[in-house]
Amino acid sequence: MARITASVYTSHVPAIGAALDLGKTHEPYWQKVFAGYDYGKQWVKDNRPDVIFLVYNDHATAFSLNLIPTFAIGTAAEYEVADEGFGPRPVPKVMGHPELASHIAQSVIQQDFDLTIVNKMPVDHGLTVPLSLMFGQKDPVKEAWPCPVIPFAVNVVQYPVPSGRRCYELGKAIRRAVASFDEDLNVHIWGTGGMSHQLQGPRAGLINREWDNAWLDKLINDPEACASVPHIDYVREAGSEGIELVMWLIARGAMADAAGGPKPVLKHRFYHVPASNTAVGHAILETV
Amino acid sequence: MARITASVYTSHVPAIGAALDLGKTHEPYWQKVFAGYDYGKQWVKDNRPDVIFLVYNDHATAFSLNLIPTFAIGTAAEYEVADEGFGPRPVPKVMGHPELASHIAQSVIQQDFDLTIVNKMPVDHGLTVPLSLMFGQKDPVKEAWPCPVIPFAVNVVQYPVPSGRRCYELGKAIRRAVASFDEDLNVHIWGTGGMSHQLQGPRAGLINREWDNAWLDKLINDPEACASVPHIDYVREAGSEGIELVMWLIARGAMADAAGGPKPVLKHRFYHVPASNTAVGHAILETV
Amino acid sequence: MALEKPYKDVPGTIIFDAEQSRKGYWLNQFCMSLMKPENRARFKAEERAYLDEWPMTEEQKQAVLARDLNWCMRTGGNIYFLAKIGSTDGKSFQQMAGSMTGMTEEEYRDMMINGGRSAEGNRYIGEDGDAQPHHQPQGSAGKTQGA
Amino acid sequence: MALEKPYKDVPGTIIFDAEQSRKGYWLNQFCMSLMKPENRARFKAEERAYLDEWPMTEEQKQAVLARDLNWCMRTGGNIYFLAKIGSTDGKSFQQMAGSMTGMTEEEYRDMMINGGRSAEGNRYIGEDGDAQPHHQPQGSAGKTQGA
Ligand SMILES: [Fe+3]
Ligand SMILES: [Fe+3]
Repeated sequence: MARITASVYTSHVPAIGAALDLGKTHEPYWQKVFAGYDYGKQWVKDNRPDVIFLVYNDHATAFSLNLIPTFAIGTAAEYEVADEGFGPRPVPKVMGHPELASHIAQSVIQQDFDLTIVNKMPVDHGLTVPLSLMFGQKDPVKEAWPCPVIPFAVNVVQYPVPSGRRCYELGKAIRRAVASFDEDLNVHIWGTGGMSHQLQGPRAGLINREWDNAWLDKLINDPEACASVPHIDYVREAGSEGIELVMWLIARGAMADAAGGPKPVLKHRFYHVPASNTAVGHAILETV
Repeated sequence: MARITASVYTSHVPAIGAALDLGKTHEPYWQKVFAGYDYGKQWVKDNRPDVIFLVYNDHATAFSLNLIPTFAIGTAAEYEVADEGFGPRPVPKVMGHPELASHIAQSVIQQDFDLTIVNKMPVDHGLTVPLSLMFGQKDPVKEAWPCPVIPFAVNVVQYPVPSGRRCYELGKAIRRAVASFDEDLNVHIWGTGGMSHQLQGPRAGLINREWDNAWLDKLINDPEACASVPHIDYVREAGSEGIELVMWLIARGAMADAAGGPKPVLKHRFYHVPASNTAVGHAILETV
Repeated sequence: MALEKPYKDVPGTIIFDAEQSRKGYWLNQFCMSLMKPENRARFKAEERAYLDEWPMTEEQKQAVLARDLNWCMRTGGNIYFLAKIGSTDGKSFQQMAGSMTGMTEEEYRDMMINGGRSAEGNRYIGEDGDAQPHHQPQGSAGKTQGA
Repeated sequence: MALEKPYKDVPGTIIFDAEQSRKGYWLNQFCMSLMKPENRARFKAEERAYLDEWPMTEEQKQAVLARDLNWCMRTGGNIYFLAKIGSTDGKSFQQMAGSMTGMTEEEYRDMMINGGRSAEGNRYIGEDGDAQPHHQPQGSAGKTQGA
């Protein structure tokens, strides 16, 4: 039986990818960011997942305004790395897990989540930066990511994005779906994006350290309450792009305690300002 | 205030479109089909909608296996008529209603339906055959459809399709969405597809007159019970493509009585076998 | 996979679920390519060469070349996609559906005019309706060809 | 339209909702076209001619030519789409975001290193934070250009 044993939360700032790809990781500015992931890199080596269910958002890369799925699940065998304007990031292509992904799609749709099933989708920094942060640099041709990834894209570009509550409930549904898959697989679920940032207008550059940390406390210790935070609070307190944080609630809803099981253990927590325009947050929860 | 005043239900058999386009409407075979729509053609003239919210399914036309939205709402200004292999049907292009469509999308997503928003989508016989049946033949260039149409495409091609219950609840959400639109608009909602038919395998050609009519009784008089019919009953009793009938429940859920209002009046009901491989069903419900 | 698939016991019927979709992905995407007139022309001109451009299985290619829609479906084809092959050949949906039963065009058309195939005996595998495996092929077309 | 839009009272912020999306549809689709290297080259070679291929409003075209991202946003642009213009110009996301504040690159970068813009006074229109309309433009870049 497949099971979700851990969740990883992290920002997915494009500049982090650029810093990695351009060899800037030892500059003091970036050193402070990457140091926060040293623990996670070791932890994921010691707790190697068989599959990662990776929740992220597409940033006008695979999806233009022609088609905007609220929730899109990738059921393909592989995904190319997108060219976001500077050529594709020099990282390995992403291998999928069609069997588990299709199984989750079927189960979650039958639990009344109206997913869009996708079989062709270039993946952008939202998905590849978290992989780079946790697995380090990989040669795009000679190396491979250590395990298959199921991309799950959430619309946070055009309002209305799904509510925190909807995301949290979806996480619960994903947990049930994974538990009904016959093969014995250790699945990690990652929630990415955020934390506070605003990329637009005279209010660009907004960061809210206090709110971010209070929200993270709530995510870890009282996810039900965290799921009740309305959209407008994210916008007002954490900037217009801070809304990406709702994606972390999908991963959180997939942990055992949301289904009445044991509380997860906080293995690691990290917060840093800034990476480019953004506050970087990172946490690891494990069910022991 | 916009309001949904009527719902129209009809099969959308491609051969009906071909019969119309090739001038076969007076052949006895087709005469029996088209006669069933004489009432509706007059009724829709006398009860002209400002906008039609048209629920249908795409038949591997706009959507391939690359991307399969469970529910897709069209918010574009216009939609081209698809070439399904014999050239586009000679009918006017379909004009949308971007303001109302976007409003419904926003409201329905906030009611926890995970729609995909679409702005570029060629529309196939699933959408154009019902228009032809109700409005008659139109010159593709010199004439226009009498009113804007909001296309709403439901996945019934790849299993799992949404349940009848999910569709019925979605109809209720659409009703609430329409009611919160400020402009004074008379909106009709159409549910299309079905009735019993199977297009595949040694069981192709299955028709179930008794089941179809019992289901239609239930749809009209006891929609709550009708919404509880499980998928497998459609497949077993009404053929593998009979599953299209779940789309009629979206239209039914949008009628006043599903929200505690008055029962609609049955203005017309028609049933005929066959049109090509399919049982043709048609009904009109009006809230008076 | 522990998902319930109650539709497996319906005779003469393949439900296009995620599993079928995975199996038939390239077959169906090949069919989709036939929506474009230039692709139809290329396919008609040299079928095998056109098929070889797609990462389909050899069996899928053989099934397409044989125009055996039941075989195509067993290898993951979906009828709405397979219908593009029919359009390319100038076939109607009734001709395509009929071809899967073993009946001639006339036999199938007459069955439909007479009210279609009955659900009696065709709800569960193991009953005795005309869609059951032991009654295939149903018509004289199938009998002469050996289906 | 009677849908609640509580995000209208946040200063210096335009939420990209259905209304903005309708308004900015062609502007954003133009931006999307810049994902292809050949389109970037064509745009760079003759900006106005390339823009004229799109059914954008004249104002949208002027806003793009002026590289005024605030103006682009008012006409329906979304920042993730507009970022493709920045990529074409070789600008980083930090440079693009900073350009909307009136600050120089250094001023904006320093603000971020020092913990970013505070939410204090910037939650509701009518407070007195630095993102409020009456404090624009904020930096010396805006002051010299007149923004
Ligand atoms: Fe992001
Ligand atoms: Fe249909």
